[in-house]
This record gives sequence, C-alpha cells and structure tokens, in this order.
Amino acid sequence: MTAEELRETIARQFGRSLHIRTLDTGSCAVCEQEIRLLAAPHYDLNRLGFFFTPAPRHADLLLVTGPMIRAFAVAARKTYDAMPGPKIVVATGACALGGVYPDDAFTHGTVDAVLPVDVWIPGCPPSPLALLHGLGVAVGRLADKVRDLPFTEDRDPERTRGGS
Amino acid sequence: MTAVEPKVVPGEVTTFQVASPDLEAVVRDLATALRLADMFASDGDTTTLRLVWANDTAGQAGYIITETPLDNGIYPALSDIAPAAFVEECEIYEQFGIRPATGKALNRVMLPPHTGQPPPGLPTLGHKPEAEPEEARAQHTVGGQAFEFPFGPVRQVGVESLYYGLVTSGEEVVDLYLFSWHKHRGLEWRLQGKTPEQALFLVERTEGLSAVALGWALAAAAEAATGSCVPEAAERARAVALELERLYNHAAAMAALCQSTGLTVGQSAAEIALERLLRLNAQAFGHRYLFGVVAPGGVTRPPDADAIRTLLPGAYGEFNRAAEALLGTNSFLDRLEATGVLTAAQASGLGLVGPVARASGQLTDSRRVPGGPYGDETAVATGTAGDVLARFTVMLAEAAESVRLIGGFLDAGTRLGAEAGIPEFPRTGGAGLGWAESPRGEALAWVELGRDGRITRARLRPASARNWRGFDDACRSQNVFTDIPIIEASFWLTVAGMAR
Amino acid sequence: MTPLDFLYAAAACWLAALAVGLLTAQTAAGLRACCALSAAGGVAAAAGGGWALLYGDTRVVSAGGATVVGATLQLQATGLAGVFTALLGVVAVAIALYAPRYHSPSGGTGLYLAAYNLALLACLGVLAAGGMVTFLIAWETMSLACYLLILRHPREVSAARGAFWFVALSEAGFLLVVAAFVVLSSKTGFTTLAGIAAHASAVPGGWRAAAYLLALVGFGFKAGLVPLHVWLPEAHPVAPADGSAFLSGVVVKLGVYGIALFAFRLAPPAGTWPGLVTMFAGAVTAAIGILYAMAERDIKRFLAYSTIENIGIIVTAFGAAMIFHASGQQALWAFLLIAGIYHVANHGCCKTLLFLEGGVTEHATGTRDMDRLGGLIHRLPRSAVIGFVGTLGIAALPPLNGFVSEWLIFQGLFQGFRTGSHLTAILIVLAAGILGLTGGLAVYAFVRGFGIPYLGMPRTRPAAVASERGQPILGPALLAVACVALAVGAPVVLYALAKAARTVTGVTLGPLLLPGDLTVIPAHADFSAFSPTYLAVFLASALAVPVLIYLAGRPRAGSVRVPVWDGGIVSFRPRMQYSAMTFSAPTRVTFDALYRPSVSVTRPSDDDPAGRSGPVHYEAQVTPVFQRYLYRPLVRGLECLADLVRPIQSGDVNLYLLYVFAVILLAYLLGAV
Amino acid sequence: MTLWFIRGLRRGVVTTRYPARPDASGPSLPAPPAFRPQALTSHTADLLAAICPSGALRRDRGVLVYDVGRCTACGRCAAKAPHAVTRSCEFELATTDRSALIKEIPVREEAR
Repeated sequence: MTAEELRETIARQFGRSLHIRTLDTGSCAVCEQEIRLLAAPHYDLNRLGFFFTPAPRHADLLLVTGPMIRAFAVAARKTYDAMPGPKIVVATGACALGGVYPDDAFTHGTVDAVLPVDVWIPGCPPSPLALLHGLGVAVGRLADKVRDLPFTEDRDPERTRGGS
Repeated sequence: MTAVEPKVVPGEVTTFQVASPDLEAVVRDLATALRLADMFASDGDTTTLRLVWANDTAGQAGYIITETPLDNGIYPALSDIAPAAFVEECEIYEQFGIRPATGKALNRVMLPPHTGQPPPGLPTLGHKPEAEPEEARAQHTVGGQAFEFPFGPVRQVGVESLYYGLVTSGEEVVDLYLFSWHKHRGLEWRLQGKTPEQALFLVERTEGLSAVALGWALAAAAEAATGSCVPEAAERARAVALELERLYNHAAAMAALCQSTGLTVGQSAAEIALERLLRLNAQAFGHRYLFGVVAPGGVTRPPDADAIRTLLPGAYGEFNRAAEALLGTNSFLDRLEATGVLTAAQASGLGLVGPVARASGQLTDSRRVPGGPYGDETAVATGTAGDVLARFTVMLAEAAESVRLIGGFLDAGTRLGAEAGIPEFPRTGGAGLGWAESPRGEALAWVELGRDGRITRARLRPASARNWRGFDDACRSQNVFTDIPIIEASFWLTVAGMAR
Repeated sequence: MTPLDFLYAAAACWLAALAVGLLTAQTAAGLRACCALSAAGGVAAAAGGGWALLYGDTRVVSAGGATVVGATLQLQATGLAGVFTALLGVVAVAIALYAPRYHSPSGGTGLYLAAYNLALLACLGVLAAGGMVTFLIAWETMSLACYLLILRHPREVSAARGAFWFVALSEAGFLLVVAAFVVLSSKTGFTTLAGIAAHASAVPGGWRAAAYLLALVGFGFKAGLVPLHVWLPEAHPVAPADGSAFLSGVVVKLGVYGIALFAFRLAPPAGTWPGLVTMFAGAVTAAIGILYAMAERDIKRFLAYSTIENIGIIVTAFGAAMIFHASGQQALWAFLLIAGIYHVANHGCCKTLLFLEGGVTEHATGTRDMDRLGGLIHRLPRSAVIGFVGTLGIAALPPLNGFVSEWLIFQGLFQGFRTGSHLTAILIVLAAGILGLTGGLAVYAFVRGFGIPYLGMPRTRPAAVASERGQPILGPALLAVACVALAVGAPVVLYALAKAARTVTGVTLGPLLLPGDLTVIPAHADFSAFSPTYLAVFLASALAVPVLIYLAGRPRAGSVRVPVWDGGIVSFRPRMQYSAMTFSAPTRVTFDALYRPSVSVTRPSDDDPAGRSGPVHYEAQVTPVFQRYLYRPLVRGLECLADLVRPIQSGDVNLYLLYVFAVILLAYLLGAV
Repeated sequence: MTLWFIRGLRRGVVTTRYPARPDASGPSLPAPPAFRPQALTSHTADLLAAICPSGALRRDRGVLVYDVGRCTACGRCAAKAPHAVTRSCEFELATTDRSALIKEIPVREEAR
C-alpha cells in the first residue's frame, strides 16, 4: 500500500471518528500534561471527532512521547502490535524526534527506531494547538504546512514579529 | 566518635568528614534530630558516600553533608537505622556495585530485568554490580493466599508509564510495589562531562513538571561549587517562576483529583484554571512549562511583570472558584476523607517531603532555609490527618501563598531578572549543593565540577524520587482498589522524577 | 437366576480378589489379577443391582445356617438397595481399572487391596442384608475395612489422625444404629428387615420416631451430616485416591442408604416434624459443606466438603419426601425419593471420577494444593477433559447428570404448597432457597476447583512438567461415560427408579413421571416438564452454532494474530493469576460470621517501612468452627471422664479377676430375678 | 450537581475555534527560530551549531542544516546571536514526512 493509498484509507475510515491511545516511552511528563489538556475545555478534542481510549485494541492512532527507552521498546512494540490496522503512529515532541537524547545504551533516541512513524509533531512540548494540528495532519484534514516553510527571515524583523 | 560534632549552620551547607568506621554511630546520632534528605556515592580515587541531612526547624534550617570515603567499598546498612536510605542503597548498588555490609536484599530500581537476553551493557557510574540480578535484588514474590494484580506499564491515556504490582487477597490491598525502570534515562550518567549550562538543558527535562525547581537546584549547586553570586533580582525572577510552577502544578493536581473521583465538571473547572495559568507562564516567561528560565548565575530572560500582574488575578480566581466549588461538593470530599492515610511516623521515617509530608504534619519546606529570596514570613501550610483531603487542602493553601509571594516579588524591585543575555559562568572546580522547593517538595542537586568547569558527578534528587516510597504505605491503608488513583493524584508525582 | 445370584458371584469374585491381593500383589501380574477379579465382581454387582432395581424385593434368603454370632445370614435383594448396589458395582469396576496404574506392586499395596476388597464385600453385605444382624455385622466390617483403607500409610501422623476421626465417629454412629435396630426389633419381634417393615405400623409412633432419629444420627455420622461430618475432610486426603473415591462414592452413600432404609422402608415415622428435621439437617449440611469447600485449597479436602454438600442435598430431598408422605401427597413422596436416589447415583459417579482425577493430579505433580498447580489442561489433556465432565456433573450444570437430579429435587421442593399447611409450605420453600444458594455456590466452587488447577499458567515447576504418561485413564473415563449416560438416559433411569420406588412406597408414578416422548414431569402434570435427553441434544447442537459461525466467518486472509494485550509488562508470571484462595475471597468476606477468618500478613521487616525487599506473605485462616467449638470440648470431657475411671484400671491381675467374678455374680443374680 | 451545572453555564464557553480559526494564544507559544541568511555568517553558524543543546543545528558545506523536529525552541541560539536569529512564530509543524522538517539555511561565507 502506498503512502497515498494509506492516507486515502485513513481519510475514508477515520474521517469523522478516531480513537487515540497514548504511549509514554520515557518523556518528562510535560508532553503527557499537554496531551491531557487536549481533552480540557479549552481544546476539547472530542468536538473534532477524536477520542481517547485506554485499550490499544480500540485505538486507531498511537500518540508516542519520549525518546524510546531501550528497556521499554518491547512494551512499545506490544502496544503497537495490539492495535488493529490500519493504524497511525504519531511521534510527539522533541524527545521522540531525537532532539533531547541520543541513540545510546539507555535510549533509542527516536521513536522511529522502533515503530513505523507516520506523523511527526515537533515541539518541546508540542502545545495542545500543535497537537491538534498534528492530529489533523494525521487524518489528512489539515495541511502539512512545514514542508513549505523556509525558516529564513529575509524581511525586516520588526514587521513580522507577533503575527502568524 | 568524630572529632567534630556535625552541626547545622542555618542557611548554610556544612560538610563534615566522617571516617568509615564511625559512620554508623554518626548516622544513628543524626537520624534522631535531622531528616536524611539524600544519600549518594561518587567515584574518585576511592568511592565516597555522601549523606545529606536537612534541619527543618524554622530559623535554623540548613543542610549538612557527611562525606565518608569507603576504603574497602563496604558501608553499614544505613536503612536499618534510617529507613529513608533504602531506595538509595539500591541505587548505589546498581550504579557503583557497592552493597550494605549486612548483605540485605535489595530491590530493582533502575536496571531493567533481563528478559531472556544477555544483560544489556548499561553504563554505570562506578563498578558494575558483580552479583547476578537474582541475587542483587530480591524478586518481589507473593506467598500464601495473595496474588499480584499486574497493572501497566502502559496504563491509562495521558499518564506516564509505570508498573503497579498490586498484591491483593482478592479483596484487600495487601501490598503495592512499583517498577519504573522502563523510564530510566541515565540522567546522572549523562550529566558527566557537561558544563552547567549544557546540564541544565537535560535537568529541566528530567522532570518537566518541576523544571524550574530542578533547574534552580542545579544552578544553585553549580553556583555554590564555583562560589559565584546571583543577582538578587535574578533570584526573585527564579522565585516568581517557581511559584508559578507551583500554581499550575496544584491546578493540575486538582484536575487529576477530580478525574480520579469521576467528577468531570470539577475536572473541567480545574483544567480551565490550569490552562490559564499555563498561558500566563507563556506570556510571562515565554514557555508554558517555564523551560529555559533558569540559567547558571541568573535567569535567561526577565519575566513580563505586567503580564503577570494583569493575568494572575484572573487565572487564580479561576483556580479559587474551582477549589471553593470542590470544597462545597460533599460527594467529592467523601472520597478524599480518610483515604490514603499516611501517618506522621511513616512520613518522617521515609523522609518524605513537600505537600505529602506537610499534610502528615511534617514541617519541611526548603523555602525556609535562610539566605534565599523567600523571607521569614513565608507561610507553610500543614495538615495533620495525612489523608488525601489533607493533601488537597495543603495544596490549596500553598497556591494562595504562592500568589501572595509572587505579588511580593513583583513589588520588591523595579526590574526582575538579568538585563539581557546569560552572564558568562565561571569555569572553575568545586562541589556544591543546591535546593529548591518544587511543587512536589524539596528538590536537591549536588554537583562536583572538575577544574575545567565540567561536571564530574551530578546528583539529582527530585521530590518524586522521595515521595513515591510513601505511596505504597498510603495505598495499603486502604481496602478499596478504586482509591489508588485518588491517592496517586493527591501525591501528584511524576515517574520521570523517580526514574531519572 | 435371581439378582442374589449375581451378588453371590460378586461376593465370590471379591473374596478371590481379597485373597489374590493379599498373597500376590507384590508383583505387577498379581496386582492386575486382583484388580481383574475385583472388576469382575463389580460387573456382577452392577448387573445384580440393576436387576434388583427392576425386579427386586425378593424374599429373604437365609444362607449358611448358623453364623459365628449365632444368627443366620439373611440376605435379600431389594429395589431400594438396587441403586446403591449398581453404583457399588460401577465404582468397583472404575477403581479396578484405575488401581493397577495408580498403585505400585508391593506388600503394602497387597494389604491395602485386601482391605479394599473386604470393604467392597462388606458394602455388598450391607446392601444385600435381609436381617438386622447381617446388616450390623456387615456395617461394622465395612467400617473396620475402611479404617484400614485410610491407614494405607500408617506412619504418617495425618493418616493416623484421619483414620482415627473416621473410626471414632463410625463407632459412635454404630452404637446409635444398633440402638435403632434394637428398638424396632424388640417392638416388632422380628429381626428380618422384611419382617420389621411389615409390622412397623404396629409400633407406637413415639418408638418409631425414636428409632428413626437414632438411625438418622447414627447413619448421619457415616453420611456426613453437619455437625457429624468432621471425619470426611480429615480422612479423605490421607487415603489413596481410589480409597477416597470409594469412601465418597460408596461408603458415604451407605449412610444415606441407612437413612432411606429407616425413613421409607422399615419404620416411616408419623407426623410432619421428623421430615422437617431431616430436611433442614440436609439443607444446613449442604450450605455449610459448600461454604467450607470454598475455603479449601487441598483438592481432596475440597472434594470431601463437596461430598458433604451433596449428601445434604440428598437428605433434604428425603426429608421433603417424608413431609409429603405425612401430608398425604403420596405421588410427591415417591417422586422425591426417586429424585434423591437419582442424585445418589449421579454424585457417586461424579465424585468418584473427581477423586480419581485428583489422584492423577497428585501423582503427576506431587501435590494436592490447588495454589501450586495450574495449566494442567496442557499437560494432562485427557484427564482435564474427563475432569471437566465430572465438574459439570457435580456443579449441576446442564446437560449433565447432576443438573437432572437437582432439577427434579427442586421441582419436588417447589411443590411444597401441596402439603396443605402454609407453615410447612414456607419451610419447604425455605429449604429450597438454601439449596438454591448452595447450587450457586457450588458452581462458583467448581469453577474454582477446575479453573485453578487446570487453566492458566503452572504455578510451580512440578505442575509445569507434569506428564500424563502412565496415568490411569480408563477408570475415570468409564465414570465420565456413566455421567453422560445418567443424563441423556434420564427417562430410562427414572423408569427403573420408579419401579424400585414402588416396591418401597407402593405408589405407581408411571405417567406422572414419564408421560412419554422422553419428557419428565415432577409428579403433577400441571407443574412443569423437562426432557434431559432433548436438552443434552439441544445444548450440544447449540454449542456447534458458534463453532460453525467461527469457521464460516473466519477471514480468509489478512488477519493478524497478536498476543493478549497485557499492558506491556515484561512477561506474565504465575503469581499474577487468581489463586484458589483469592478467587474465593469474596465468599470469605461475605460469610465471615461462619468462617471467622484470621488474617496474617508478613513482610520481611514489618517495623521497617522501607523494607520492601522480600516476599509478602498473606494468609487468611478459616476457623474450623465445629472442631474447635463442638468436638474439642467433647474430647476434653471424655478425657476428664477417662481420668475419673482410671483408678479401676490398676494393672493388678487379682483385682481384674475380682471384677470378672463380680460381673458373673451380677449376671447370675439378674438371671435369677 | 445542579450548582456545578449553573456554575458551568455562567462560566461560558472557553473552547478554542482552532483549527477553523486561529487561536489567540498561538503567537505566545514557544516557536522554533528562523534565521536571517544575510546576518548568518559562517562564524555565527559554527557558533550556533556548537551551542545547540539538542543537535538541531549542524554545519554542512555552505549551509546550516536545521532540523526543526529536534529543535526544542530553547532560545539559546536567539540569545547568542540576536541579529541573525528571530522567532518564526510557527507552531503548526506537524508533518507526514520527516525530511520535510530538515531545512538548509544558506550561510554567508566570510572572506577570511
């Protein structure tokens, strides 16, 4: 199945309702706090058709935080295997993307080393808004903007400050 | 006995040398009057065992460190005298291969169990433990008519990985033990060879929910080691950040308490307050969780005092309304009362800190150590019941005090924090102890810097590393499984802080 | 030929087996020969029993002239005894098939088998006894032979203890039984059972009731009525598996036979109250039996308590039958007698099977402690399947035999309203309620009794490496077939039982029980109806439906099999399973007034709050209420009494001669008067 | 419970309209830096790559390789070289392509 087909399947199958299981592979507890806030009144992810589920058997999306501790890799793999397909893995936060811990004796350094990641959400921690955007990207509802961002600033810095 | 009687100097850290043969007598002596705040080893020419003792008495608060070179790599079983030392004895065995002289059985703390494969080559700080793991740490075994109810490590949504071994007879909670080795990131090993600035990046991410407290503790330790001064304004900026951290943590704890009792409306109210406090943090310090505020020698950026002045009353008002509504909800309070009782003896015996210890009548608060930005009039809330309700009310009182303190810090000076940029931190050697009162309790850091200013040994002791050891006692006071999440929420600890 | 001829053949076989076992069981061939003879006897006994069921109640035969005690050996094959005789035969065959693999050839085995065959013979004697003296001699022989059975390993303290409990309570019961017979015999002037039965109506009601109560208590010791039951959980674990199976399958049933003999044949007492006493004795026995079973982790003690429960159910049925008789409901009288006897046969088959499988488990793993077993279904698959049949049967789950007889008993009890007295009706329904609780708890107990040893993961090394090689299969398998036959063939069985019951009660149930079409109705056509055969067929085919759906709906491709979601732990450990005691913890909490549990938790260092370094040990002990509060004071009292009379026993021969002289003198004087 | 209900009604709606509309709190969130190529000399680039604690900045021939995924927005680079580094004010960084997060920032070579 190509990536495009997968995305279409996801859009068709998960379009309106998607169940999320979270997985902490060694985070500092802040990503977890932001994920919990997704269900808080300010963000309320249920209005977008996303739901948290404690059972990986019911989950479509695995929201992974942390640098993937080696000792935890087995459990992470078990959780992934326990999910029915098609399934999406979202690597969440700088730890999961390799920004904090290197690949060494304690950690794999990134989530991709163990699980096939479909969506990456940068940020330390990614704010609930960034997480919502990431979930939207995961189901193909929101645009993948970062591809076209140059991260260079040619204009006068005074003019652009404060606006997005 | 030692030539010099170890004595606490208020506001200071005093270091005493204790010879290895005298250690047991000294510990026996000190344990009656002082709190054993930490115990750790470091490897030099010989392995040195350091015990950090804290005096919690108001006005005389201070720390002493006893240093004991272990010539033959053996030390007495200190946990027989001061039970608070047990987890540290296990850690020292795993990191340095040294075990107490009595050869008592030790538990697994950080090293993962070998699941069929050969032992992984995990780096240690000293010698590798020589014995096979079976001998190294007694397997938690269950005998008789109880069985272990396994829960985790992959638990509910949005909580950290933690394994609960719930030993039950089918009805009552016989015992509870926790495994967190799957979150152990080898932080103390990682910090070796880093400069304090580099170390701070990792230290803040050790336990993100007390980033300021841990960062401050490490920065203070490095400052003490190099003898550098911190501008008073920077100290006050750190204190503002620390109190903001306490505020949002207590709001989060309140939300978690509501969630564990199934009171969704209360959870929503608390989460509104929490989100507003986090947004206040982002406005004032540029980060929702106050990462990157503390720097060795000062703070990286001055807080936006106006933002705090304008936003804090509203955010705290939200917090207060939620708290008052909860205190008027009997179905909620009934779940908290007499739940997860921790007696004063348990709290002091295990050396617990923070709201957990204070709710059990232990007056420990490192903000009262003289010399910091906190004045003598800092009110410390305490309780006596030691149950979840006592911890909850202590948290509410602390939040109110935090708001008062922040107001005081903002009014105390015209500008808070450093002007711009980070002052160059001196590159000299030395060793020092730093502390800060995190929302969970006293956070300690001890660093030893080499001559090039790089860390040769760093010891981090977040409050979580202390307080989890009281968790199973609190749970065992219960007969109902469903109370355990409530107790966990009231402790409001992180696994990341325990398995660092 | 008569049924008695078959019984003679059985007796001859068992006598031969006794001799062969005694002389040649040191060799494997001798052991096999002994068991073959024993099996042959069993076949003969089963045939004779079956015949007696259908055409029984033959005349009393006096055989052998004068016997040692001066009375003639009086024999009779009755319909009532026929069920028990057939059960004895089936159990004997099953045990004979089981024993050669279970026992290793040795001198001790020879003695044991000799005692066992003697016990078989004695049981046959009890069942075929046509006269009071024959009955009592056979009864006492049976007790002594069983004492030897239990003492297979006499050097073990627990064996000696168990055997002592057995023999002490047996002898106490025997005295009462003798008294009961003496009352009836002296009041009627007959010593043959047929004679007593024929003239019992002339005996005054008070004496009849007295004789019945003496018999109820006397046989209750053997049957295990609470609080006379304490020997069962002591003696069963120490006897070899086939010995325990025999005790539970046959010996205990003979106590029931005794009660039935007095209640229905010899001297049916007048009035409602003896029935009420019997019924509640049974109901209390059933409830307490199953509750204590829940607190046991030793498989054999568990099964022994379950036997107590089932005896309670049977005796409840008998008691209710007596009430109906007193109220003039003759159809229900006969119906409940049939239901009770049916349950005797069912329980005999199931419990023998379970004890034999318990022996297989013990041989394969070296332990009877459920909390040290687990996962045996993978190691002992055939035993597990057979054990499952027995478990379904004993837990009274449809479509097996236990369900059929319990359904019949409940249908009888629910018709308590037909007694005409509101109080009696309420009391009968109350007893039915107690039996309902018992039935529910029994299912719970046997989910535990099967699930803990057979399912899950092995809890100890021996359980993990247990092997089925060389373990006996045929004996338990025969009983499993018998269980299924007793369920599916319920109409046939009931036809035979109805004939036998007619010889006792004189009531012809006929279409009131079996209207045809393999259907059973509880003595009144307007109440309910049920077909065990159709139920069995229906359930079997209903079970096939999900299997078919699964097979048809199984995805052809693309499916992935993954392990059970375990929360990501490293590996499941046996200690993470429900254990036998934790499974039953809720009952222990609910019924703590009965259990009076005492809990002890030990940690390596309890005073040291940081001492989380070793195993946590948790024990919840159940107070043995009857031993502690009933028997211990009794034993103390007896000891005091013994101390009082000790001076008489001085050890001086002259004094003893004086005693003899005094007694003879007294006898002469009394004779002269 | 009634009180809670009334309290909730009085509290009103706080829920963000994101993603349909931008959220007001977006700009105040920590955001990864953006760079000014004109001010980014190779010397500055070397310096920034050296102090980056998360390894998000790496020097390659003629460019500063910037891994947005690894960036923790700690602000050390902005503090070190305020003339060459600004805030990007972007938080919508999620992507289905890891390589899309790796940017190459041109570096102005200085004449030595």
